[in-house]
Amino acid sequence: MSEYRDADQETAWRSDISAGLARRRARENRFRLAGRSAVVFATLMLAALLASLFLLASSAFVRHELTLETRLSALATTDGSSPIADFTAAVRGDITDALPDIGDSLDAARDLSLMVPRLAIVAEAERQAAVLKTRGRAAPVTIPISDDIDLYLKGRSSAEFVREANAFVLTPSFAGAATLRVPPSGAGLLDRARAETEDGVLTSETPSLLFETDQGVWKGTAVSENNLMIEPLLGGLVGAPDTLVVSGRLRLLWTPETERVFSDRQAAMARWLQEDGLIRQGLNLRFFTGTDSTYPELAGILAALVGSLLTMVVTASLAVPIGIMAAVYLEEFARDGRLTRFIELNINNLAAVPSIIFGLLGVAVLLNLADLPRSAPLVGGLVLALLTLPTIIISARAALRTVPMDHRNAALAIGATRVQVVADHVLPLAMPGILTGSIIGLARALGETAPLLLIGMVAFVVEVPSGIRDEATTLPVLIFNWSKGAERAWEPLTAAAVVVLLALLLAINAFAVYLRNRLEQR
Amino acid sequence: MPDDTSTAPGTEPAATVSGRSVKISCRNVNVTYGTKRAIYDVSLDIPDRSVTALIGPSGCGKSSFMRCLNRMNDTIAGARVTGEILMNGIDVNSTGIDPVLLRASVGMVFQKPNPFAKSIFENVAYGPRIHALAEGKDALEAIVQKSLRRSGLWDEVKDRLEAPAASLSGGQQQRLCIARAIAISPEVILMDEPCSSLDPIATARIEELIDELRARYCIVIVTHSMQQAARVSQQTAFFHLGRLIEMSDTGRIFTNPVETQTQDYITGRFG
Amino acid sequence: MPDDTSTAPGTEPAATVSGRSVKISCRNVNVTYGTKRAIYDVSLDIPDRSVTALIGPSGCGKSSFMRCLNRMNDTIAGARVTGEILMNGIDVNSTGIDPVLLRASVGMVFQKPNPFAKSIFENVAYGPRIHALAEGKDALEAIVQKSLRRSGLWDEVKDRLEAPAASLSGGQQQRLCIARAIAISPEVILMDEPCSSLDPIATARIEELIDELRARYCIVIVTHSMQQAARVSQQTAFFHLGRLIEMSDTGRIFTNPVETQTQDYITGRFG
Amino acid sequence: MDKEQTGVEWISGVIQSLGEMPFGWLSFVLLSGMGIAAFTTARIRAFELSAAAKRPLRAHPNTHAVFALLACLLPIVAALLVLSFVDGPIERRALVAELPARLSELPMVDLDRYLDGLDRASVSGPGQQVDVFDRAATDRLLELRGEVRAFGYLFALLAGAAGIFFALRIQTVDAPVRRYVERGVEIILQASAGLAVLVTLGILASLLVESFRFFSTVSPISFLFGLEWNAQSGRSFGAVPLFFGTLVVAVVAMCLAIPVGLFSAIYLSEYARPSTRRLIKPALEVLAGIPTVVYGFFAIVFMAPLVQWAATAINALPFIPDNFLAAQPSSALAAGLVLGIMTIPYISSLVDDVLTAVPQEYRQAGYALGSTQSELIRNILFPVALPGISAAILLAVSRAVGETMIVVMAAGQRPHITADVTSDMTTVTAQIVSLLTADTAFDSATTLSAFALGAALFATTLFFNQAALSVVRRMDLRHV
Amino acid sequence: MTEHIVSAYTDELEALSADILRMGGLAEAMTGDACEATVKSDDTLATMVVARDADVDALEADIERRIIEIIARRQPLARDLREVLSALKIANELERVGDLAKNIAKRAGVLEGFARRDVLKGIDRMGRAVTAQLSGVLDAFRNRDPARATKFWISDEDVDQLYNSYFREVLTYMIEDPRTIGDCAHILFMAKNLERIGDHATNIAEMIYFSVTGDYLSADDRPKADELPSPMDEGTPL
Amino acid sequence: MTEHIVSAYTDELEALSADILRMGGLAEAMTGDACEATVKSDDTLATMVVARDADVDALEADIERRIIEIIARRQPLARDLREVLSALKIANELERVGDLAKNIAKRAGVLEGFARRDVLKGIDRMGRAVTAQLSGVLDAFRNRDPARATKFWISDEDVDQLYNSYFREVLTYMIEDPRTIGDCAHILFMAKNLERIGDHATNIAEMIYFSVTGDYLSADDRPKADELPSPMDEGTPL
Repeated sequence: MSEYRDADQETAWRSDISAGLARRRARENRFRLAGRSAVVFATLMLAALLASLFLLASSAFVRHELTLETRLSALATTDGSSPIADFTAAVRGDITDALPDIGDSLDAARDLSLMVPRLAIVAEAERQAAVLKTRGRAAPVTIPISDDIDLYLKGRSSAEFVREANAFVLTPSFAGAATLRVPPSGAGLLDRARAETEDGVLTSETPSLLFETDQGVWKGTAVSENNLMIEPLLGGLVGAPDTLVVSGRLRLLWTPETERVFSDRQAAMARWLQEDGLIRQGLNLRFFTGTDSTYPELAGILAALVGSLLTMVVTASLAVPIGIMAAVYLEEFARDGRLTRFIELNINNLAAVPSIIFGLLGVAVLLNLADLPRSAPLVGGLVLALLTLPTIIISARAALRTVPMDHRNAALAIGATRVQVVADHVLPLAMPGILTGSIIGLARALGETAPLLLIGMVAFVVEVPSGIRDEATTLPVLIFNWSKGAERAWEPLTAAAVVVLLALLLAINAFAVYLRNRLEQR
Repeated sequence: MPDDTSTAPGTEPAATVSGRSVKISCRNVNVTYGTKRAIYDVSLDIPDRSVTALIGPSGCGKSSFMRCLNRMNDTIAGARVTGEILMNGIDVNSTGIDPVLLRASVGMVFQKPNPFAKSIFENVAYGPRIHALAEGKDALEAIVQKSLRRSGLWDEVKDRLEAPAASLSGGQQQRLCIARAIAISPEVILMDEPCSSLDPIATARIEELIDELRARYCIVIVTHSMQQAARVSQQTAFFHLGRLIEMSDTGRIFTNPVETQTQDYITGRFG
Repeated sequence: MPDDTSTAPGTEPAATVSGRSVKISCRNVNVTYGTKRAIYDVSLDIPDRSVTALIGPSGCGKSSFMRCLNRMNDTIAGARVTGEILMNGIDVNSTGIDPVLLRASVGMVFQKPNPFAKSIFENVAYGPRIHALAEGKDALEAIVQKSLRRSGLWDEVKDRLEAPAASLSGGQQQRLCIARAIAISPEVILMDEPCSSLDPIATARIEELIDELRARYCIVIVTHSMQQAARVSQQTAFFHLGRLIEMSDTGRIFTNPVETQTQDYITGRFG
Repeated sequence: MDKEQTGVEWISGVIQSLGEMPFGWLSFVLLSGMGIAAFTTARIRAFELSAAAKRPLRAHPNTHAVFALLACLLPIVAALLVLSFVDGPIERRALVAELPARLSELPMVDLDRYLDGLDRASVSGPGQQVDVFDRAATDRLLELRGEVRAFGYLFALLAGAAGIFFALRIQTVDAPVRRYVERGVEIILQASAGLAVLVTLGILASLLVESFRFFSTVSPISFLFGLEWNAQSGRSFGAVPLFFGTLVVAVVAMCLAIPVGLFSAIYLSEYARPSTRRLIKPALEVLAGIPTVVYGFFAIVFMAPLVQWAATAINALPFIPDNFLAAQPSSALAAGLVLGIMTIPYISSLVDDVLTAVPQEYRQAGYALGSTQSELIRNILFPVALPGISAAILLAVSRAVGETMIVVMAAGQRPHITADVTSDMTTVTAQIVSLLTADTAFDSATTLSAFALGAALFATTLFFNQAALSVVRRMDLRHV
Repeated sequence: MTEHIVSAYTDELEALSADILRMGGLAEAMTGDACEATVKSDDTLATMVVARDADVDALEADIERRIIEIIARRQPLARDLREVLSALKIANELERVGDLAKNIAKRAGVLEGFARRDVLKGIDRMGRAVTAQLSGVLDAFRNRDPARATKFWISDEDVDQLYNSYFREVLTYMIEDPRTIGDCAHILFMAKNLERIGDHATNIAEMIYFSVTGDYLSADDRPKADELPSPMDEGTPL
Repeated sequence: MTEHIVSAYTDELEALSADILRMGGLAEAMTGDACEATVKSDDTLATMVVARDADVDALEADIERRIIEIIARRQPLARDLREVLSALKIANELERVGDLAKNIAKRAGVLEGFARRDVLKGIDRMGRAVTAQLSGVLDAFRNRDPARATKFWISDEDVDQLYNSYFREVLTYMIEDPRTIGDCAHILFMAKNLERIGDHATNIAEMIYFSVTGDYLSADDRPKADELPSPMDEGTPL
């Protein structure tokens, strides 16, 4: 040391340190880089999660609806017996009328009826009846179309390529079939389709080519370099003997018919109706006002939302006061004894017990022992209350602990009782923290799923629950259920439900932050 | 060669100390925390209307002893106090004494200024309010004003009584704490190193205030600054390792103490 | 009537101060934290191998100023330092100076003893180790022993070098921190109120140590105890509201200061 | 006579409507009404006493009021609690006694189901019932409920009144009312804290009792060491494949979460500028606040296809056998990765807390000695924070092991042991869910096995939690 | 000078200063009275002067005790410290002045039977000069006026000159009338005492100067020392 | 007495004490030498004594400056404080002793032509007594010995007695031979100076006693004051 203090040694000492400095700086940079990459990765994952969910969900908030001027008479005249059947028939009739001749094949009828599910018409009929009853006149009829068609129209089912031209040369052959000479502008589409076929034969295993004119829709059966063999799908030419030049639209549906859930005819019908303005895109209000359904196009989240709300009311009204009181006891009153330590141990353990264990507790104690109703918000709320209780206690204790001892001492020294100390000084100061902790704990409970599955809240609930003993489900459970749905339309719907859930949580958390800032300002 | 102004441990209670009547009389006080003994057989008399300083090195038990006087040791788990502490002739540790009432007549000021997170007014008004000392708003305001005046803070805060106490400077906060303590008109004020977190100017202000207050109250101050004890007190008690080594008039303690230990401590010769 | 021993702000660098060569020469140093200005145009010369005390009321900027000397202000967000701080004639704020290297030659001791949560040995060995000052275990042990000896701690801890540093008393911890600082053989040691959390005995020990160390190092100490500055330093600089009011020999400052502000502060007449 | 009749009708009408009213609202009205009465009378009385004695009371008038409040409300709450527990059985017993034999002699299970139906109808309104008899029975149930409640509430009211009376008797100038209040409040708070113990006991009891019943049919050895799990069929209950699946998922998750979580915490707490920190930290908190079911969905729609695609791509590589990886649509890897992503913010926020809790003095000391930042972190902060970091990791492991929704949704359902993480696997938690959501009789071994799995899970997580708590406690000790 | 934050400290310093002035007044009066008693052969006055010395002594002891306590309790610094230490020394000087005055008074009693009263005029003259000096110095102390203090510090030369001439005068008397040798010896000592009281006043002036300015008055500051020829060479009366 | 934790403080106090002793030694030597120069009519020695007074003065100024700094910087308390303040006063006393010795030495030069050398024996006797007293007191200071200090405090009575008898003796000479009146006046003053040196030694002893014990020596502590009849009544030489 003192040797370093000598003048010449001092330079040696400095150079010692300087020599190592480059190496140390390099290590420093590597370390910092690792940290930065970790943060970037975590943020990327968050972005991926949110992006995939929002992309998926974006299509679920709008949907295609059929708007009809269906005869009011169908409803007005029938009263009592079976108005719905009549209404259904009337609706179907209106649709058929709007389309070119669909023929009378069974396939066509089935395609048509599947496009507008009966249940949707029933629901609309009920609505119409209700409107009629209250307002005395009917509202315009809007019926959601089948989820598969909806997805198709949203362009989510199949890649689709469209060429419009006015120089198609149509040469009728036998039985309504014809040969279509495609102008050069559409040749690319033909080539693309031809590449997917063997010998240019279009089957249900290959992409489909549809040709649309204002007369009807044809379906391609075989394709050559710039000719397309077509046969009528909807309507067609009535007794046109000669070659004629028509304007029309060539549509290439990339996904083969067998690999999609809607037929070429349905596609043609949907496009026709869309062209006519009967199928329009509208806001998917039913998603918010409807209850669960086996049909994605009819399914809504209202019942689950209300279920979540009721469950939360039960949870909050139990967990928050009890949690705060327990925290106050442990922080402010309990002497450091064996009992206190035991209670603390219990709470700390409970906080980390997997939520599903609480589900088991619910099953064994609340359902089987206490004989409470299955699937009810009461039980769900109770289970979630037990689940959040330790979290709330711990966060409340943390908040209480941030109140400096000084404040307690000051109040005690002035002759305040313990209750006064807590009520007048500690709680007011800790309240922002306690409330924030409680709200965040409740938000977590709101997103909780597993224990609710076990106590039967997974049930299929169509009725909006009206009390805490009614059958109900919650939003997360609904998401879980929907995520298992086989039909593709569930996916965006599930994503939309997730978005709603996240928005709800975000709102709650934002409220918590706002509350804390508000209270802390005071 | 102890003379009449110094109290040897274990003597009988005196009626006066240095010509002032005795406010608090302690006999054979022992304090243990769990298994650790903090105070051994301390007997001393604290006179009224004067400042008594308790000094000694860290861990000598001066704070522990002071906390006996308003039973703040009750709030510490495992603390046990034995011996007799007579205030106005009544043992503060007897079962009939409610510590809450005791603390209402023994104010305390702490090391770090610890005003409540309320307005200046509410800080001072809190004590009178919980003890129902004032009937009506006017009476309360009168008490607050008087306390703030006595603590020398009135002129500085009279225009912003509703401002939060935290907006005051450290020294002002400490004077607010003193105002808060005197608002419940205590007989005794305990101060636990009241200036240790303050700079010399704020310290001087507090010392000036203490000097003014001693006309009305019996003040006990714990300080680890000997200089402060010398400046502010009339009696000084020197503690070491949990025992009372010497108690005497401050002038005497700092110019001519009886015990070698005291002398060594005061002149910086310890250990 | 400033004489040759007192430095008026803004004068030219002097080669010596009170007969000692100048170690650190500051000219027009300004510090701002965010929008708050903490130091205004401070110029002073700090001599080698002596203790220079910086005193002044809370918030006068003495600590802020000291933190410029080893660029600890760099670690505070929003801090900006301008002006010239020459150590051995080189500006410490110039871009070529790596703060790591600077801090290796400017030790620092903090207000609260802050030994690492390691053993006593490891605490002292840490600095030499990261700077690769010792080759081999023996050399390291030699450095540790020498540092502990210099800090007067060796005899107290030599039998328990592996004990955690936290097992030491507050005063010992602070001396350990000093040992840790001198283990990397700094030229300057900065001390930021090193005794404010210690009792008078521990304080006296640290002061004794500082007095011994000044034979080898240039020591700068910030203290809000004027008495401590008087006891321990050879030069004293008085700061007020971010400005250097007066710097002079300690004896002169405390018996016959030039500036009225200094006199008022020292005699307890401020404000 | 007529008048009497109408009187009786009126009363029975009141009683009936009493039965229809929600329990909670009635209780609330009762409690608040009595509470206000107690509080105000006691307070007025206190002022009177003080005026009469011409000196202040020993306790504050408000304290007297609170004392009366407690004295009044506690008996009412107790009475209402008792009522809420006994009213159901009493009503039912009374109703069953009046039911015709075809119903009252039904087997217990069916009778209960029938009564449940009536119960539900009675709450939601009897109008919707089709069966006229049922409608009548529901009405009768409501009537009975009204009677029971009438008695119950009367009793509660009297109890409350007695409480007020008692409180007013106690009230004197020198009564140590404050001490009573303090004690009362403390007892209430203590009871709240005690609830946590009850919950633990409940968990332990339910798990142990049901597991015991399970182990009376299946030997614990074959459960713990059996290699085949086929609970749905009720044949084989070897849980090792489930344990294995759980382990694989947890390991995958931790491999991702520990380094990323740790380093992002270090970066955020030590390196990031305050502005960056203000941006990133809430983002991570968002990640932590997302419900697990959302992660599960994310695993289904994003991670599982990604893993499958990647596995297929690897399989397609030359010199790798075509079926080298299972490339299942749901896989342990996908579940594990998503679980890992979920755990990142958990670890990083815990570690961030621990690092921020390291006193600033260490940093100052480190810098003052000329450490670079990474030296400071690795040599000084890290050793101090190590117990906290270990605890964070242990808690994260415990969390990964106990996580349910992600694995239920994304890991698959096949209990098997394989080293191929791209194949589907099932875990303990996933099995519990699938066992208890299937429609099987509750007493079957299939259902009970869920509790045995639950017990195993509980024991595992308990172990990790205890380990975490003990390291944290060691850290506390070292710092003090 | 502004007040201390701790007003009790200011009070203590002011009380100290007041007591110094009181003591100074006493000493000054004693000096004057002693000379008067000598000149007028007033035995009663002389006895009173002797008695008053006890007061001065008590005052000095009290001041000294209080100064020690102030230093111990207030840790005075800078100007306060100089003031307190100066007070300590001034009190000491004044005590000696008191002693000397007492001595003069005692000798006044011895001289009662001395016939050549005209010889005593010198005592009167010196006494006036010395009390004037003393009173001026105390005035300087009261006003903390270093200039005034310097003035009276310089004027000590005059007293010395008075003393020297008076010494020679008395010697002449003695030689003229050896019977008066005993009494004249006393007169010599009285004159010497007065001269020493003047010296003490000078010392007090030095203290005042130091207390206020922090600097010492040195011989160079006494201009007359150079201007006037030394009033006596080696061997002249001292 | 154990050492201070801050060793520099102990060092400062010890250095102070050493310088007091050095000063004391100087003053004592000056006293002795002045008497010797008188008795032996040694002009050179007398000049040397006069010259050495400047050293004593310088030493006193230095000690005083250091004491102020010690009080300002170390805030001495209890025994340290008493010691420092005593040192201040002792230095002051010693400076006066030096002055008196210088005065004697100066007068020694005047007496060179004085014929009756036997008259000077008294000076020799008194000088021995006074230097013994001074040296004893300094010894007590060195050993912080209050008992020894008390002893030499009491022995001042002897010096006073010596002075009283010598005073009468010299008066007798003067009356016998009026030509010697001038010289004898000087001798009287010399004796008086020696007596005052004794007084200063007494004061130093008081300081030592106070510094060590914290108490003051009071007249009651001087046993002889009661045992012996007062050596002179009112009217005898003072």
